[in-house]
Amino acid sequence: MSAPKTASQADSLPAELTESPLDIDAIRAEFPILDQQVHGHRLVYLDSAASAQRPAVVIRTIADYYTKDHANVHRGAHELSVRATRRYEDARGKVARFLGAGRADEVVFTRSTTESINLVSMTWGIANLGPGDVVVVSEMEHHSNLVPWQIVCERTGAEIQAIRVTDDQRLDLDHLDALLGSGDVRLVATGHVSNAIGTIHPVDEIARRAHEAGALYLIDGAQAAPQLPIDVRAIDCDFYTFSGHKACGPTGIGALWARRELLDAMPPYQGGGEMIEEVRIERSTYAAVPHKFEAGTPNIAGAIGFGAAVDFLQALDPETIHAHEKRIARLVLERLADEFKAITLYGPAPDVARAGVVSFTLADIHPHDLATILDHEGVAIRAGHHCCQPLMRRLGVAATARASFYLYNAEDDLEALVRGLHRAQELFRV
Amino acid sequence: MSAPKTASQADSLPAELTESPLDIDAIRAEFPILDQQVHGHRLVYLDSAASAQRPAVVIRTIADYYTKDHANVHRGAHELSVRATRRYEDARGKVARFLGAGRADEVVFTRSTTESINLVSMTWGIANLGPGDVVVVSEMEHHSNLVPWQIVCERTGAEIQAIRVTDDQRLDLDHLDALLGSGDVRLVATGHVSNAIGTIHPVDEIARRAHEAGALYLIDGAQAAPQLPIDVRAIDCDFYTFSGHKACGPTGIGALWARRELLDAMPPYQGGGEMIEEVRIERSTYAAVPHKFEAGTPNIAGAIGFGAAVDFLQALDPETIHAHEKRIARLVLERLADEFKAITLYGPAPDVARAGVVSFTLADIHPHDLATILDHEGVAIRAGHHCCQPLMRRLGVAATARASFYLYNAEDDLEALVRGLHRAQELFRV
Amino acid sequence: MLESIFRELILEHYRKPRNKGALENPTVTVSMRNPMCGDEIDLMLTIDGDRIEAVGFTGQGCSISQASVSMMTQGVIGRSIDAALDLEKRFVALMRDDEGASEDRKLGDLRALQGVAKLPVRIKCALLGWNALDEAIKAHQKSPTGAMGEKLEFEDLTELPAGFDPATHKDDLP
Amino acid sequence: MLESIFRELILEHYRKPRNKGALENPTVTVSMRNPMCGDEIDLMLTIDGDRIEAVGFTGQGCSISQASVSMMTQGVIGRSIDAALDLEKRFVALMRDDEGASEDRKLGDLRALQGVAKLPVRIKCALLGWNALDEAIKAHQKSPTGAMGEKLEFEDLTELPAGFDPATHKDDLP
Ligand SMILES: Cc1ncc(COP(=O)(O)O)c(C=O)c1O
Ligand SMILES: Cc1ncc(COP(=O)(O)O)c(C=O)c1O
Ligand code: FES
Ligand code: FES
Repeated sequence: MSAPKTASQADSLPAELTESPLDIDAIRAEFPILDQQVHGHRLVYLDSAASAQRPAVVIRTIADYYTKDHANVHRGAHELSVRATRRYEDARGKVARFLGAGRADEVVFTRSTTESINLVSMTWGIANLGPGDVVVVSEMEHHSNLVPWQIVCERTGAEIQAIRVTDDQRLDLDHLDALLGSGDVRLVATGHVSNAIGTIHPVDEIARRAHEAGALYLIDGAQAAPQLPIDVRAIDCDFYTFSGHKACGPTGIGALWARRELLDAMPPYQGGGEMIEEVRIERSTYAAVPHKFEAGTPNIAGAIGFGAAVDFLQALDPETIHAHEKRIARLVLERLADEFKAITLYGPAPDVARAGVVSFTLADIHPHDLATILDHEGVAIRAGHHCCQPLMRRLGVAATARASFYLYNAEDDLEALVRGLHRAQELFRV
Repeated sequence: MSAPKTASQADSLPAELTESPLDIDAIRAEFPILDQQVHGHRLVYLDSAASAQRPAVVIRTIADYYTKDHANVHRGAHELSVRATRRYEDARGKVARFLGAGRADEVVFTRSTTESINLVSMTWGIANLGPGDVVVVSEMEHHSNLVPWQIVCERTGAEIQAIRVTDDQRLDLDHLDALLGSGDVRLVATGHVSNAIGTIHPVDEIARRAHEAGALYLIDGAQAAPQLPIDVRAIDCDFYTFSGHKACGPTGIGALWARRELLDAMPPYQGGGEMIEEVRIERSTYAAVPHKFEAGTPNIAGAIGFGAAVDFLQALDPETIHAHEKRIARLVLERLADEFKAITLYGPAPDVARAGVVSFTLADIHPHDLATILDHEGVAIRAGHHCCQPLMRRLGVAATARASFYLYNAEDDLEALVRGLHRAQELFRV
Repeated sequence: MLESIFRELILEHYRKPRNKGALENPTVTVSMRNPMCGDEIDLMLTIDGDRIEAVGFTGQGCSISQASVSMMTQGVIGRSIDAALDLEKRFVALMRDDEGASEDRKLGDLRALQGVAKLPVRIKCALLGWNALDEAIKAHQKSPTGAMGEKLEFEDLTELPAGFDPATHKDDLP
Repeated sequence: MLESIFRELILEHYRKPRNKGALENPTVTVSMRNPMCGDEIDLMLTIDGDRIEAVGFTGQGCSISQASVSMMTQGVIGRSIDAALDLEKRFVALMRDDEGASEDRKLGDLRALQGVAKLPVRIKCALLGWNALDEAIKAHQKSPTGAMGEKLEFEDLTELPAGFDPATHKDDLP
């Protein structure tokens, strides 16, 4: 749809494209999993938008925690419990700082982005939505930022409306204004970066408009936090969510950030140990935030590994990671458009704000067939609807192939992709 | 309350008490964390009821997974994703087998026991409870098996009633019958082993009585699964829950087992990716169990580590672990009663079904002071209400000290505890 | 390896599927979804007594699923229900890489799909049409005329998520 | 180390706390809970103008909390509000192990608690009574008579869970 029109050769590249701002070789050396052969070829991992890989420091941190300091957190009066609690709460501080939050106790540890959004929908949503109220999402949302709102709207009688996607595959802010114009919108919930087509949304602008209309603003930052500098106070949003496993961290851990006043006013989510103050058979009173939202034994090792992951990203510098992503996205889009007549590229043009996630289809080859062929060339991509069925419908495709480039991907990975696509064309006689 | 009356010396021990059926030295060698000094003493970890430690094989399995096979599970058409999915689903099969379940798809991975119970209360509970209905718990429950039922009862108008605790600190089954007699009970929810005082409940018997009265039976197996052979089909319960971190597994992972028909009929829990079939902006249809209940990216590494942990327990043989626990519980109770005039021991007598969890108070020394003193002797115990405030009220204490003995604990640990308690008496001039 | 999967014959069926299109008055229609990818086909059959008179299908999928269903229609049209079920059994054996299955001459062109057996993650694709056929026959046997008109919807849940050794993911654990 | 915490004087206050018991007509009552352990004390004050006329407390806790509140009552009865707040500041400095705090003669017997500074997980115990005092004085200053009779309930949330370096767990992150 928005395939770049001009080809570009290495010698005609603008200065900032000639070299990545990251030292990719040094970074790759930190990711042990990348050092392997798949089907006889070097592994070329282009599926980080589904889940990134972990640097050795994260794996080591988890092992180190279990080998030296593990015990249950809070309420413990012995040394290991003190150490475990300290490491767990230190991780909270690291995540808070990573998001630009003002306070550590505004960060709730969850399993994932999905759980973070469910937590908000089932607490803030249940308490604040009712018939006549509207929750605005967008056609570009991941299912995790759609289904929780569907469920809560069904429960409360509120209505769900979706910001349209423009022909150049961005959010239609005029349509957002039209939706906000009703005066009934209580919450706007959008992604920050599309996992399907790489669009980066103008979240500052959406926050401003939502607030002007008296609505709160929740951001699904699953794809953004791993690759953009995030500052929740500068964005001026109300809720921000992301997952550890897409940000070089462990699986099973995620974060919800929300303004303290909102967290204080929200009813608890799950019930159980750690989140209570006093329990009688009939009734209980609840602990203060963030513990009110962390019932039961939390993913202690996961949180500590998450802390190590955001430290890792912080050390590389999110600005630099973003510059790398912009560069590689542009290279990929131009190279693919240049090389393959039969390719259709989705997402905004390369000169527009976008991430290193490139969705495409090639001739009449089914995306899963493409994925299988590339896999046999050592190249891991994803095929399907990318948990964005409404967007796929909007784009008029059942599925796309998606290659997502992250901080350990460089030109050689792009060339492997190109070779794999040639092989697919050859096999399919395109 | 039920302090054993007779002292027993090593030479008068019955045959089965003379030696543990486990090779404790060999087991300890597998737990790297135990090989350390705390405050200048060998670490004596007596807090496994709060969270157990992990054998090296579990730590290695997690590292191995991240180092070789990580990718997001399901829907992946590339090699790493296939491997990750296979390892994740293999772990499900292992946990199912560990519980004696008939089918792997009856096991839902959750964060913890707490989340497993919340899942049931928020899906089965919301769908099946209403005014006039009763949920029966007990006075001995952990908060995680109380608060979720309080929340769902408040939402649905159902009522919560609690099985009384007898003077010898067991569940009063006559009282259960009286409660069931109303005919209004829809669900009975009890623990399997008390985390506070070690009582093992007659779950087969409770299941029979609950079913006769037309109620379902949920078991909080957080303390039982780590140390008893479990067979959900033989018990004939309807829901069984436990946590990885108390069973030598990772934090952030737990399991819910339920009969397939129940799972099929339950509405979904959290909404998001992986748990859907088809998503439109207004409405979605849901995937089949168990995926319907696993929204978003699951704790893949946690599940795989959990699988390694149940394999570890299986290899030691749950029957043998249980025999070890029975033996050590008896030794501890008899030794403490023998040595300390001023001790009060809670929980059933040593000749009754009970686990290696020993709760006590010593003279007028506050349990937290005891814990601090023991900690400085290298002995890690827990002090407090153990998330069982109603039980504490029933026992008439604000808090107890709790020493929990697990498969790596032996007589030398007991002796360290005894020394530490002597030190406490000395400091407090008891 | 890849050459053994994306063969000339498969691509030919993928690009020119036989019997693609809706039937006028099917006696049974089954919609089957592959949860791995979300692809879905509608399979329509006209069954007269014991004989499969006509078969048609609509929907989309990858080369493997489309070729497999296309070849399947060729193999069952005009045959008896028992013959169709027998062919299904043989095809499943081929996908399970059972001994001798690749020599089974009764499979005809369908043997072109044998390479898929080496790609566990794609076996569901090859079986999509067959699972639909199986459900359709079951529905017909339950009520030879009653199913008429109404579309039956299924999701292929024969195994846990795509890509598994059926061996380690049996429903009945030891 | 342990000897420096569980000293004679501490145990003596633990076993025979001074001013334990409810006041008849306190002008302000504050209930303060230690979330680490669930222990709770009720602190009652009779304040007349600027002077703390009487102090009493009920509730339970460990030796450290009971000794600390017992000694605190001795240190503030009959003193001005400013003197009480000054003593609180000095005691907090002792718990923070600030330089010179252990030499602070104004703390009197309270210096017996200095060992607790080395046990971060128990500092909340030593501060429990003082946090109650602080809230009580705040409530009195807001409404010198209005608080009379009504009990104000607090949970000590001064830091994130017990046992932390306040330094690394400041509310305002850089
Ligand atoms: C934009 C977006 N939102 C939400 C999610 C869900 O994240 P998780 O599966 O970690 O809950 C994803 C992950 O695929 C995503 O890309
Ligand atoms: C009997 C019992 N139930 C439930 C729980 C809660 O387990 P988790 O914190 O892993 O959710 C515990 C753990 O303390 C327990 O001992
Ligand atoms: S990929 Fe969908 S049917 Fe093959
Ligand atoms: S342990 Fe509760 S106040 Fe010290």
